[in-house]
Amino acid sequence: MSGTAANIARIEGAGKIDRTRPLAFTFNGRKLQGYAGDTLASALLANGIHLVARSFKYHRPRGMLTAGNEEPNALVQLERGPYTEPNLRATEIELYEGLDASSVNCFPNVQFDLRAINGLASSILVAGFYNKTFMWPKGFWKKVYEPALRAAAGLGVAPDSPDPDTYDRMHWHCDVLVVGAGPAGLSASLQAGRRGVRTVIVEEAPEAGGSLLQRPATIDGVAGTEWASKAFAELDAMPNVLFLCRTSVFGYYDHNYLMAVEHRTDHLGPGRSPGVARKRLWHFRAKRVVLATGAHERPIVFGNNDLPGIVLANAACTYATRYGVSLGKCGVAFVNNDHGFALALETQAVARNIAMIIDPRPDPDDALVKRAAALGVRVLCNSVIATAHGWNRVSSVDICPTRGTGLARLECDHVLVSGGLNPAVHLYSQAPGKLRYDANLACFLPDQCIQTVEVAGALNARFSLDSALEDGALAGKRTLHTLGQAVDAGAPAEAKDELHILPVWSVQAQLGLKLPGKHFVDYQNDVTEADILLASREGFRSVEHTKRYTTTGMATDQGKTSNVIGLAILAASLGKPIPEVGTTTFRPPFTPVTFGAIAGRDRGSLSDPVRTTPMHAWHVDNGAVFEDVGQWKRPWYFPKPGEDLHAAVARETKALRTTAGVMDATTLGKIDIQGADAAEFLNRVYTNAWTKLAVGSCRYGVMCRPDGMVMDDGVTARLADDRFLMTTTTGNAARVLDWLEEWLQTEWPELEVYCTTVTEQWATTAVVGPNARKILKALAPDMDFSNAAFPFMTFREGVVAGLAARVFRISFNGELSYEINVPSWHGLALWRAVIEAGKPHGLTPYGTETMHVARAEKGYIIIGQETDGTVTPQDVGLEWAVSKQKDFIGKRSFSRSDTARAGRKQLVGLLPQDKAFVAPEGSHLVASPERSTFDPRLGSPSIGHITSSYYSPNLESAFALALIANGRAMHGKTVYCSQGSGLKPMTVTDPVFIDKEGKRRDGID
Amino acid sequence: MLQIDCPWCGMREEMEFSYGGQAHVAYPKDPHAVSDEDWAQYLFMRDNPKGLFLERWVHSQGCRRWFNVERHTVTHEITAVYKPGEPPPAAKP
Amino acid sequence: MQRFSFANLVRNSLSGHAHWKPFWRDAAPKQKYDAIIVGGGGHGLATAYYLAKNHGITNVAVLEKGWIGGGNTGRNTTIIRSNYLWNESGALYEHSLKLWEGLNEDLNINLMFSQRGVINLAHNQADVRESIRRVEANRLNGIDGEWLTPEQVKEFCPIIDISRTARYPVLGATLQRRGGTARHDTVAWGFARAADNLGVDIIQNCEVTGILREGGRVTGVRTTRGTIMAEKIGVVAAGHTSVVAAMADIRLPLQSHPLQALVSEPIKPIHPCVVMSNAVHVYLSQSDKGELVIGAGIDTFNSYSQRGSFHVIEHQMAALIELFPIFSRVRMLRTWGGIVDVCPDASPIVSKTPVKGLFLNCGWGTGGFKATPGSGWVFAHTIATGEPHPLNAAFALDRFSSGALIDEHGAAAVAH
Amino acid sequence: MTASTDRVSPLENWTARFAAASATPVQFSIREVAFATHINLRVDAAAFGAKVRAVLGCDLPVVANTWTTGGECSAIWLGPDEWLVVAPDGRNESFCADLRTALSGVHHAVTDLSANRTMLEIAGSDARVALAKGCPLDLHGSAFKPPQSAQSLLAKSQVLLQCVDANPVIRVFVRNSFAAYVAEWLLDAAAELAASRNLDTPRIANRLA
Ligand SMILES: Cc1cc2nc3c(=O)[nH]c(=O)nc-3n(C[C@H](O)[C@H](O)[C@H](O)COP(=O)(O)OP(=O)(O)OC[C@H]3O[C@@H](n4cnc5c(N)ncnc54)[C@H](O)[C@@H]3O)c2cc1C
Ligand SMILES: NC(=O)c1ccc[n+]([C@@H]2O[C@H](COP(=O)([O-])OP(=O)(O)OC[C@H]3O[C@@H](n4cnc5c(N)ncnc54)[C@H](O)[C@@H]3O)[C@@H](O)[C@H]2O)c1
Ligand SMILES: Cc1cc2nc3c(=O)[nH]c(=O)nc-3n(C[C@H](O)[C@H](O)[C@H](O)COP(=O)(O)O)c2cc1C
Ligand SMILES: [Zn+2]
Repeated sequence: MSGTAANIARIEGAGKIDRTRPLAFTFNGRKLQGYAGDTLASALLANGIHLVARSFKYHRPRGMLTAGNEEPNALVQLERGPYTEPNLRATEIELYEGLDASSVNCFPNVQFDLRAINGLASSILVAGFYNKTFMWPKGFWKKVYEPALRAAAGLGVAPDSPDPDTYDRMHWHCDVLVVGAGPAGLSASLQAGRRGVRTVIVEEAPEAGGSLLQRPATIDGVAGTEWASKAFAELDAMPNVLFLCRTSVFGYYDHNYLMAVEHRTDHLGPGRSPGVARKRLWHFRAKRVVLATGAHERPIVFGNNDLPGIVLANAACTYATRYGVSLGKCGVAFVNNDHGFALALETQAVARNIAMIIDPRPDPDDALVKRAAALGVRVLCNSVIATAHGWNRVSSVDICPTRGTGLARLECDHVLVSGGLNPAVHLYSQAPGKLRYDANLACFLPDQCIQTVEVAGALNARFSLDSALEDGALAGKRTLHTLGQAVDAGAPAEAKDELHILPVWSVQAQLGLKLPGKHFVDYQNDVTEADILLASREGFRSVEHTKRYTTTGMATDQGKTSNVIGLAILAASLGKPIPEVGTTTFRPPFTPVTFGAIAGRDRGSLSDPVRTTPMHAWHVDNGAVFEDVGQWKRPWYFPKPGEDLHAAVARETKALRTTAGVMDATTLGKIDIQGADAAEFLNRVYTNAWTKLAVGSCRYGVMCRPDGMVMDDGVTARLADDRFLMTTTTGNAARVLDWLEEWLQTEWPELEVYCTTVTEQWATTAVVGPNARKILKALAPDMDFSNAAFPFMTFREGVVAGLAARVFRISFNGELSYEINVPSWHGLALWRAVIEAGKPHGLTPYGTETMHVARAEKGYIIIGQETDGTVTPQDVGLEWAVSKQKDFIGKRSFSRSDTARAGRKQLVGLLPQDKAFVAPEGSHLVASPERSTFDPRLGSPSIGHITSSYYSPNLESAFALALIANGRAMHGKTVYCSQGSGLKPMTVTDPVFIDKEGKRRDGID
Repeated sequence: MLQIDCPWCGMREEMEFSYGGQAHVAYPKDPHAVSDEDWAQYLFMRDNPKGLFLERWVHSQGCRRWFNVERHTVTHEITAVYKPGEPPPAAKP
Repeated sequence: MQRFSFANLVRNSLSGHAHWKPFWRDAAPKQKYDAIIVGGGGHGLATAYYLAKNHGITNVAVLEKGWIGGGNTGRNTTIIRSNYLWNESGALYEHSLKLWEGLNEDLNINLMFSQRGVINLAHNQADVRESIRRVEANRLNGIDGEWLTPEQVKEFCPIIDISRTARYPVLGATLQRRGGTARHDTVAWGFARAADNLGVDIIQNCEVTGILREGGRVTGVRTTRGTIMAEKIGVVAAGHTSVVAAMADIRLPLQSHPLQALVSEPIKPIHPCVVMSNAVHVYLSQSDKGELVIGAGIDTFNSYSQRGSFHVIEHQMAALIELFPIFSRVRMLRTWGGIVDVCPDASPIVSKTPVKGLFLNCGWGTGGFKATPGSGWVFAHTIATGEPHPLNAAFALDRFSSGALIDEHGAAAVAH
Repeated sequence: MTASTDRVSPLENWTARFAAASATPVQFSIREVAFATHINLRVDAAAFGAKVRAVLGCDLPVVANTWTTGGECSAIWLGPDEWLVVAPDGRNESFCADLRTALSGVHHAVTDLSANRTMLEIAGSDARVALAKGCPLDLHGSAFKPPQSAQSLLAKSQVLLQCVDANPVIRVFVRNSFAAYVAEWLLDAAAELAASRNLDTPRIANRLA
């Protein structure tokens, strides 16, 4: 296939495409060709393809309406397999070699779509129809109606495999951020750039120029495009300027924080830039912002205004001047303003295919009319297009005078429409800035904003090139001025450009006639003028209600071409002025943003830090199975070949009570508390008293929230008179430190206390069990481990395995137990030495599961397992640790009526009558088999739940801890675990199962 | 996405801070002397104005200092930043 | 009331739908009502409906400062379930779920209530424990609930990544099959239509600016549309409750925060149920129209602006893509925020107040859409009789003094 | 029974990957600087800075987010009454003891954190860009230069950054358990910059210089 033959609609010599670089691509399976510089849309049009999509509801044939990001119709599925991407706009896709796209939401194909049958039922499928039906028979909704509705919905398809691409993120600070590199944005940027301030210019298009790329212009004696490339070159060469093209600012957040997404490799085709992140999410923090985002042209509503071949005037001009594409042989333009009029003429100048301009105004600008004559274009004033006709493409239009009747049919193969301009106020409005309606220009304009932002160019209703340039420069100067630069900001120019617009929102309404065909407002969601009028009739009179009832503006284009028309039609139906109806809310993103780009580099192993201890490598080498505790990976158990969790834990637990076990306890939080008031501070945060704790000794402490509920616990050692080392639970380490700081800094600044986290300074190895002392002796021959010299709840400093260490004699399992702390860089070496030294003594490494079993055998609680934020120290049997004398955080709450109530849930032990029955943790308990199910009159039969449950090889029985109502009074009673298959009787016991007298912790000297 | 002027570190991004709720909620002098209702006032009841609000922040990823902020809860504009112990802006002469 | 049915729809299509009546009358305020409801969200409208329907009190006005349903009712991710932990919550939410199951017929409107099943994922041992605790509590409260193994999760929702090496491995999930979603806006409109039909005045663009009191009881409200008298006033203003309560000098344990949500562009059906993960903050369903509806996190600071910070959404997306890698190339279409009124125990307040005749229904925070009918039901009872319904007795204001909080952080989290 | 007294740093096994990532032609280098003396010091510097100086030979910087150097030490500002003193390996015990003695009777806290963190040193013109991918600070050469330091976030880890040379050489202090994450993250960032060398990396790096 030869390039020229295929590109039947190319205009010889026109456009900025590179005709030396033909590109092959595929659309709906057809092999086609375009050129470098084309978009998919322009290449399709060059190949004479107008019908590219089907609409959402009625599956009507659709073609390109626009040439930019506001496109409602031309959605395609780009590429296949893992690279496939749904719902992309053909008007935004830069063509590359091998591109493969297809139409979305049509079956079997876009030419002939069976679902177009919906169009026949369109008189029923009006706005909100589904609210009124599908209710009968009742069961049908779930089984029949809903699945059918859902199957019909949706546009493109999501990939079915993970994304092969990567994404990136960047934080950037600047003095001035300019959004939009059209004439206004460029001239603002030149001001800022030349002054040397840190400037960023962000432009969505592949190159600078904005509207200069879309229509012929001359600036300073050179072509507009040349001026733009020069401006770009100058700015891009400045070290203080970052110029980003292919980057769309999509959100304007607080304090001048703007988000943008840069499309870095899409234009190269998938998989062609290995290692390069496909998109980059930019986080901008700008001192000042200049918005120069231009304006979107909007259509006019007339009959069948959605037929392929009917395009915006700006789009037609762009296709002709930028891409050298003619939209047909015989076009007519329907414009109601000078701007659109001019665009039609500019199109004619290049494409030579515009036969007539139809204008409802009596008096279009004289100069324009003369130019039309010179270009051979007929001008028909006081007229409108009433209805378009055609099958898959417009073939004729009915023309009607604005006053009087009588339709004249005019053959044509495309139609240019311009119903006025909508300044692109999206970002401004997000800022949030207030808008104001300008009746002369028939558009909403930026008015006031709480952030420091300037607007310029078409966004600021400077619609002509000269005034856009001037306005941009002024905005630049004003910005510099507010940054403290010695720049004369000048007075803001008063005069706005005239558009000479005669607002025609809907031809039907204008003429006061009912016209044939469908009159579309929102193309993608198939919302017609009739739908809006229906909504208004049914009471949906707030613009927000109308939006939601009809779905106007809720499609993937977010109503860039439709919203203002919709609200104007609503206003007319209510007899209200447009500003009284107002706009709906503009929300981020300005254009859709890929989820992957937002997730950025937070994927896989980088999605969340995995924290490990210095001994981690040993655990991995020795087959540990890990458990996630917050971000930490902790060994859960160490299975031997063939062992499952239960077998391994049974072995580990047994070892710990009969020989010895070793555990990595590094993850426990450690806080070094220093200062003259350290003891007083602990008195206030812990429920028990600290003043009398001797140096060298340790004590268990519980801390509560002010509401009296247990927050954390741990053992704290007194290192010196004015120095304590507090330990916290692994999961709460950071929270407790923050908590301490909060009280110190905000409530008790008078206390002389400093807290420093030392969690990671120390690696902690716990050696536990009857043989622990022997192992320690072997490791630290110079230390005295006798009970007398080194009693329970004390610590000693010494040399262990040749390393300086702190050894704590504390126990979370009732056994003789030593926790050896060494600087973390020695952690692995110490661990290895302990393992070596333990070999003759049956030392067995164990994980968190065994730790849990062993502590539960002793009735020790775990924060977050026995407690859940609703449990007081008294509830879990810790009243012995609650001081009656002093005050502490939370104490006051204990006397509240519910907190002081008898019969609260209390911690108990449970022994199943079937010793093999390990109740699932979380199971509930009932008091009797008679009342074990839900009774609507009495409610739930639950008296509490099981917090911990294990099999204990030491007890040779399963056992559990539970919180049950009035539990302490129930020792000896039978309760029933209500679980899955039935009720299992369990005996309520004291929560301490092993060694109630506490003899084991001293071991044998 | 707020930008907060830490009284020590200067302008930093919201991500570096943690929020601490209403400022100047005084801990009762003698908690045991107040009624359950008044204790509930201290524990749970908070001002929640639509407009200027005195609130606490901590520069948790930075200097770890707590401080107070006056911020508008609709516009999010920050109108004052001051250290603990300093009087709120309205109270300043 | 003009009945909604297929036959009626077809009949109206013949006349070009020219004869449909408004869903509700655009009422102008009268001088006096028997009861005033402040706030035209789902809860307020449901309250008015049940006041009229269950208690025969029809001289009622719903005062809405903007447009009805424009608050959180119109901006939530529409997840409906009743599998809360504590008995009090279970009973209240389950009552609501039962009402949902007959609401289309009751209101004669299709609320698109879709019982597609809600799963809550467990990612670590602690989650597993808490999940089982909740499922079992639900079962004993007569609420359906199941525990799913990872393989069963995969079967129920095939697109989820359950590999054990995932950063957030799926160790199982709870499933409530009767849970699902509904069309949020239609809920407000449906209640409005039904309440209006029973005589309730729905008054929009009417902001309450003051609460009139005499001798410790309410006598009426000042509004932007004049003073309106009533001896019973129910405040159902969600995020704005503190502001309204302050008009009667009441301080509440509420903080208002922005909660964000977002939708993707519509895609063909791919996601069969509702998936929630408290641990990684993912809440995801696919709407009838094809968008993925995703709840993001709550902004930590107090705010009355219906927008939040973007880093909340970034965090959200990262978690989502870890669980659902195939969504990486789907695109975010729109984000928005609502103002949620968060209570310290993540449970609502439906209560009398120290001011006679003034009642509060608030604190639903991030999860009250599901409760809309149930909340209206019990609040109507409370207003009509002056005493709480048994289902909301525990949700009174005095629990903050007594300490009898109903801590649903586990089951609610940033929940929906 | 004695253990090896060789110390293990959190990133001990990363040397080869660091070297590979630092090989030309990239404008980025990374290495771990393990085993130094790190002391967290809290005291009122205005009143007692001289006592500290007498021990360390170094002034405590009073300007927020800066560092000073003197004698064998450098002192990095962490908070209005908090510093990280960095000194050659092995000086931890003596400095801690001497500081305690010098400050006895004065409200202070001296905490040896030498094994608490490790330090990554990154350099080269891409270093700022690599950090900017995950750090919300203004890292522009005019805004972050010696003697500046800052505590902030790098992706999801808390870090302390110290700019030791404008060229730049930047030290990233990170807690042990986050070190692997931060290292992986930095290598990933650098690899992306290297892969994008022909696209935009130099342009962006220039704009941050
Ligand atoms: C993003 C998001 C996601 C959520 N997801 C879920 C979910 O998945 N499932 C779930 O169950 N819940 C969810 N929720 C919570 C749920 O939306 C709310 O709990 C529920 O909708 C509250 O209903 P309401 O009627 O009380 O409040 P609203 O709908 O907010 O109604 C309150 C009304 O009071 C009006 N008002 C306020 N002040 C005044 C005044 N002075 N005068 C007159 N009128 C006034 C407001 O304008 C508003 O219309 C979510 C919330 C948000 C924001
Ligand atoms: N729709 C039209 O074609 C139209 C309408 C009025 C005026 N004009 C012409 O436009 C000129 C006015 O210049 P101008 O500079 O104000 O507008 P412009 O349209 O020339 O430039 C705006 C630029 O901003 C970019 N942009 C918009 N939103 C963006 C975002 N969110 N992120 C990144 N980039 C974004 C666009 O891609 C475009 O390049 C005049 O010459 C006038 O003749 C054109
Ligand atoms: C469940 C649900 C689905 C939504 N789907 C869409 C949608 O498909 N398209 C859209 O533009 N907005 C959608 N929205 C968002 C609304 O447009 C709107 O943003 C939201 O109701 C908040 O209102 P506001 O943005 O006007 O403040 C949806 C909202 C909800 C709650
Ligand atoms: Zn700070």
